[in-house]
Amino acid sequence: MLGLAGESGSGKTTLALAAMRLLRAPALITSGEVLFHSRPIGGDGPKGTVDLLAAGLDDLREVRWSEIAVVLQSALNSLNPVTTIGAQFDDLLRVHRPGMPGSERWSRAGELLDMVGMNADRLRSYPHELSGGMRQRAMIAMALALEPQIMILDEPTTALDVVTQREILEELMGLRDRLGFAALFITHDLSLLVELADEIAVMYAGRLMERAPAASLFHAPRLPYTHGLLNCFPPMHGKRARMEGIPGSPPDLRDLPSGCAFHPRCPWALEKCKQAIPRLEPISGSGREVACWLHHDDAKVPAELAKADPRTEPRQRVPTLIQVSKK
Amino acid sequence: MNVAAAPVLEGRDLTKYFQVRQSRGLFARRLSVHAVENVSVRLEAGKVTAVVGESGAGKSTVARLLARIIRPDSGQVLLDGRPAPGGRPRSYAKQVQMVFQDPFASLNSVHRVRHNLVRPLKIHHVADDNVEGAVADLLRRVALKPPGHFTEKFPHELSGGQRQRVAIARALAVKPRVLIADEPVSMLDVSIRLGVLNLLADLRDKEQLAILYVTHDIASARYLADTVVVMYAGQLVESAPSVELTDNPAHPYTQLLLSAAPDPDRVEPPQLAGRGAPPSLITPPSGCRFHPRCPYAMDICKQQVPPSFAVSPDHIAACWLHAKPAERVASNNGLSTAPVGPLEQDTKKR
Amino acid sequence: MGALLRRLGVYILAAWVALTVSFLLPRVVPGNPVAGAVARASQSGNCNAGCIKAIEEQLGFDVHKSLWDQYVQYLGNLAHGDLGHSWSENAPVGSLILSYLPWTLVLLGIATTVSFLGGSVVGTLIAWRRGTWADWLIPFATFFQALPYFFLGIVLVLVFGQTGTMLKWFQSLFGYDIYATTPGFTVSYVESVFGHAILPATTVILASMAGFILSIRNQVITTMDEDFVLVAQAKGLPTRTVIWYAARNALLPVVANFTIAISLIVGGQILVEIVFNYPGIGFHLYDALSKLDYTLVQGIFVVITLVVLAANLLADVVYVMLDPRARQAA
Amino acid sequence: MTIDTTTLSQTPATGPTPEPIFQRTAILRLPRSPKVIAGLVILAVFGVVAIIGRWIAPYSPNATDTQNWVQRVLVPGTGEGTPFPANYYPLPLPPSAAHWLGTSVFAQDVFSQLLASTQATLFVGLLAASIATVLSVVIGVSAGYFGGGTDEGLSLLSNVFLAIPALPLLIVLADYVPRAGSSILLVAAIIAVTTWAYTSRTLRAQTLSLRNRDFVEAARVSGEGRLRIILVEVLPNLIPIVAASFLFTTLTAMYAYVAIAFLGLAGAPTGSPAGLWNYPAFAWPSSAPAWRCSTSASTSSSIPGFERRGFRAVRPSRRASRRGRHWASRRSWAIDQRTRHLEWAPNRMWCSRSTDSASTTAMATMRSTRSSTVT
Repeated sequence: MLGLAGESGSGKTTLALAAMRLLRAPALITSGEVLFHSRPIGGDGPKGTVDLLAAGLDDLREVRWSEIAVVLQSALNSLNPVTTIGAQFDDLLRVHRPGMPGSERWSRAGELLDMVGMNADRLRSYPHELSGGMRQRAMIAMALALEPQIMILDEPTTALDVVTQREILEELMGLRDRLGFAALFITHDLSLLVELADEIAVMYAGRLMERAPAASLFHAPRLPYTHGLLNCFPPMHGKRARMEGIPGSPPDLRDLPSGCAFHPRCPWALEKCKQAIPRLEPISGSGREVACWLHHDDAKVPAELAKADPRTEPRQRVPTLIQVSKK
Repeated sequence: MNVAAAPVLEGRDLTKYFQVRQSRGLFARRLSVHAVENVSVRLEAGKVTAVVGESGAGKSTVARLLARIIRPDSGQVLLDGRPAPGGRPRSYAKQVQMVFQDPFASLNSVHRVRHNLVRPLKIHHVADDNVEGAVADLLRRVALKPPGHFTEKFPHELSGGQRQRVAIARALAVKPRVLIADEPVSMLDVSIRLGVLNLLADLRDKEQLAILYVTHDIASARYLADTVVVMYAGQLVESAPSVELTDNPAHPYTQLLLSAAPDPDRVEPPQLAGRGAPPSLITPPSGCRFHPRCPYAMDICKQQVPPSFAVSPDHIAACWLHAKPAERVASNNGLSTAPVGPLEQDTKKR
Repeated sequence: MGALLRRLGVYILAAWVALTVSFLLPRVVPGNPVAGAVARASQSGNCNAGCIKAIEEQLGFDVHKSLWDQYVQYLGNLAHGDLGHSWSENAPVGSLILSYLPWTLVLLGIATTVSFLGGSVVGTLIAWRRGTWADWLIPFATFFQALPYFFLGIVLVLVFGQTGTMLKWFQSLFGYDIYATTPGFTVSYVESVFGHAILPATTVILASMAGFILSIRNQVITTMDEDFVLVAQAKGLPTRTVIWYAARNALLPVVANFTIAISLIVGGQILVEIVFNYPGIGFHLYDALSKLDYTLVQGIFVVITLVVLAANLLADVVYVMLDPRARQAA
Repeated sequence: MTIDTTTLSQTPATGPTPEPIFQRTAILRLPRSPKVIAGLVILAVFGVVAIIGRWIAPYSPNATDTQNWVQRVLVPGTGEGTPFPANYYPLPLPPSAAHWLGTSVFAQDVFSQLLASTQATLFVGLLAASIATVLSVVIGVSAGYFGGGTDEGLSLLSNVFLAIPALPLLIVLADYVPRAGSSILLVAAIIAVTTWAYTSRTLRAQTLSLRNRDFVEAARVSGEGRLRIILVEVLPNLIPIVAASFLFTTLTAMYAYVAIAFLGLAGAPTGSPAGLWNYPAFAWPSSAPAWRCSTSASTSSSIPGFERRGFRAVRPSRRASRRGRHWASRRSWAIDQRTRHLEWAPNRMWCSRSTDSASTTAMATMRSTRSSTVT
């Protein structure tokens, strides 16, 4: 599971929607490609790589949902308010599983609801008759309907209460272990992400700034912004101490600062940071990437950003399924 | 510190039912939502009291009751030990001020920052001789510097954090002694939340304000508050000094909340201490409202509302598990074998 | 049922207000219709006390009764379907209106249905194909929307009507050919009725459809920004399913605001009927006005109001059927 | 699963600051789209015409050109070979250098009538809109702000007025109220009574949402008085809606005025006897259809354009654009003046409200035929 963290307006959702080519006018994807590396199906070897941005509409429609499904923040808005949950499952299955008879579609939908801990009777419910948690479960069940390889979870639990959030996350983790899909989990809550994700990518002002295994990122952030962001979540244990967060406020995206967008809020900003945009580059030998001039060339890295990586078992690398890159 | 300080503002046994109509029309049934029942809160000068709970727990209703935006159905609001006057006279407004959740909604977008700050000054005749100076001073106090840069701005020209600071400045304008902050940071970006929380902490320390901090985020309550009060389904379930509460939660609901909260330091995956959703407030469960979700529920929990038991000095929990066996026997015909064990074990594990 | 009952209550109250207004107006304003009728009667000879009394009775004005008694009698008569007597047609207003009503209802029903359905389809398509050639339809829709019904009617008569001066394609006078056919279930009569309805119906459809097109287009565009449409696309559903998702939700507010639309269409149709001398209720309202036949005017006003209220109620029922949320509340 | 360097060249629309409800600058700084400019220019032209029209008119609007008055045309269906005595109507003149838009059947100069009547139409529209706006603000804001029983009562009132079809009510009111034909104030008041309800409902909904906004509560917490909250905190937020509604009510009112004038119930805008302008204006079928279409098109497209852009911050109701149509209508009566002759006799036979015997006869024909067949 890859976590994508960042504040509101940092481009997390835009990136996810862009990856599925769902952005609305006037948004425009000006460059780049989204490479979808399909997993071999039935052991027939790789199915090949599709550039979703270049793919035709029919190809795209085929990939959508059957391979990549999304769960958005507000399930109430994601579900069609005027039809039942069951009918929405039905629409989905009818399109992607043309051979499936109606009764089977219905029982499959019931199965899916069961999988997320909901009663199959709920198929007859309208979205407004369900609680927030239930709707989100239904949405997750719908996302699983075609056994996609990738699930994009865009703040799926932000609107819910902590307990419901935790229940749904547990459910999701269990399903991921059972079904083996890859997940992109988007949230502003870095503290939650550290718990959940294998790997975390941090975005700021529309750019990817740091990418590292979750534990490394949490215990030894390399990026000043990540360091500051971690400092924004008061701990649940230990002595209370004053924390400072990050000074200033997120930049206006219509008027980004020159150079590194974070430099006005960065305590360690160099002269260079004001002029040039740092590229996301690997830090030698650590398997992580960071876009910060402090880690380039011979700049002196502040002690806070140079903590040793925690010793963890090297996690098994998940095969790359989707790759977003700039051309 | 004066340990037994008299509270500046106190809510005693506050109860509020909201009447809702099930549907519109001739035959609409009027139902009452048991929003808040028998909640007592004490706000002391120089202290932050946090109210924590899920949505619908009645946190905001308590805040509004204390701000006297709404009237309690029963119970009293005491200001300096005296019952607050009826209505909402200006004398009360001068003592108790409120900061709202959404800084985008709490500042009138047609008025400049100056108007928002000048109005309370004028209404309460604070600094009649030097209004401009007072406005600048307020902005400085909430760290909006230089003040001249902000007075002529419209709210939409400010960032979320700046707006919330203006809202706090407006509340401070009348030099109140009590500040009621209803989820003041939940709408703000993560990176600026701490700044606003630190501002509240400074106000508490430097100006000896009594602050009520309403939040759903137990971590921030632990960070900011001196005392934390946990609410569930309209009732107060636990109250303790903040560190004590998070380190040794006594009520199963508090434990559930803590087990669900994000915690990056956690080594093992969390075990949720209970499941399910909060009950309907129109037909709340009998006895302890948490009993349908409680892993330790006993028979008595279904029958009787638990009173508050002292777990330790300053730490109370409304849970039968903390009743001394005698009390439980007395009140429940000998059902005395309830397990106290799991709770204690659980508490020690942390 | 609550919501529907509530709406029904509003409509009953509205009907009562309309009845009362039409009762009170001729009685409280000076220069009442009796005086006018007496004056008319005097032209053809002396109108003595008996004659005045007869006129008063005929018009339902009894100056010797209290206003309240008259009101009770008026409501009582209405309850029996007695709308009074029309002096100009020398017939009961009720039966007169019954003979006018089919013309109006059929024209109105067809025009409203066609313009609503057509407007929905076209509006949705324009919204969906935003940024393409379909945008060129918008100025046309705005243009037709900006035309008052009667003016559009006049232009259509001028260009296409047989009483016009240019193409002379369609009948543009009366509801059927009053010289050549007699009403009855004959082919020629039905043909004639159909032919005569083309231009008036086109007028009402064109003028009202533009409004539907624009409002539905705006709604669909708003709805398309909703998450569930985005998710429908993400689901890889075929485009027409996605459009249907958006359109069905977009229709809801339009149906909810049908009250205003229907009021505009009915108002417009009255004028259109006048332009075409179409023998519906609108034309006769004008006719009665010009002949100072107040009883008939009152009766027609009451009936039009009831028709509109019934249409509103129908729209409410449709709304409740379309929106499960309203169904629950209803 | 990796994510490489990614550039989002297009900034997402959701910035940290959401759209404000009301930007003061939005009203001062008018958008500069060609549509808006065209709309404003047309508006200005009408404004000027309304003010000075009466004085720049080449003729008195009621003066008849006696030279043409004598020309007569036989009314079809009368005279020899018919059961009716011959009837004639005067021949209107086509546009000429002397009469730019031709003459009416009474040989009156249509252009002068147009110039003179613009003022009355615009005045009635503005007056009716002012009355309706005051009504709707008082009723809508009170209903929304006070809630409870006040709201129930006032909402019911506006819902009732909304449900009663406006035009028939207007017709009945205009018909019964004496002197409605001659008193502009009365006409305006009657129109206002039938048009206030929609705005009132919009304002109520908006006030209701404003009342529950935190800033109103914050004002209450600071000890602000109720009247001051309504006037200083709530009302300024409603100004865009009130302004937009005022514009649209003006349009509706002019449409209504034109409609009842068309029916001969409101008197001629020129102040000439009631029903006069029901008469066919001039007979010249091919007259300037191009001009007609171009002006109608420009008006109808530019005014809604103005409304859409100028009041974007208000998020005009869906009905707003629908209401935009009525703007063109005030013009259209002038067009109507010029075209009504074209279907004059048979379709407009009822212009017999005054003494024209030709139409009376024709109507008698019609009625006799109809009464035997329909009733």
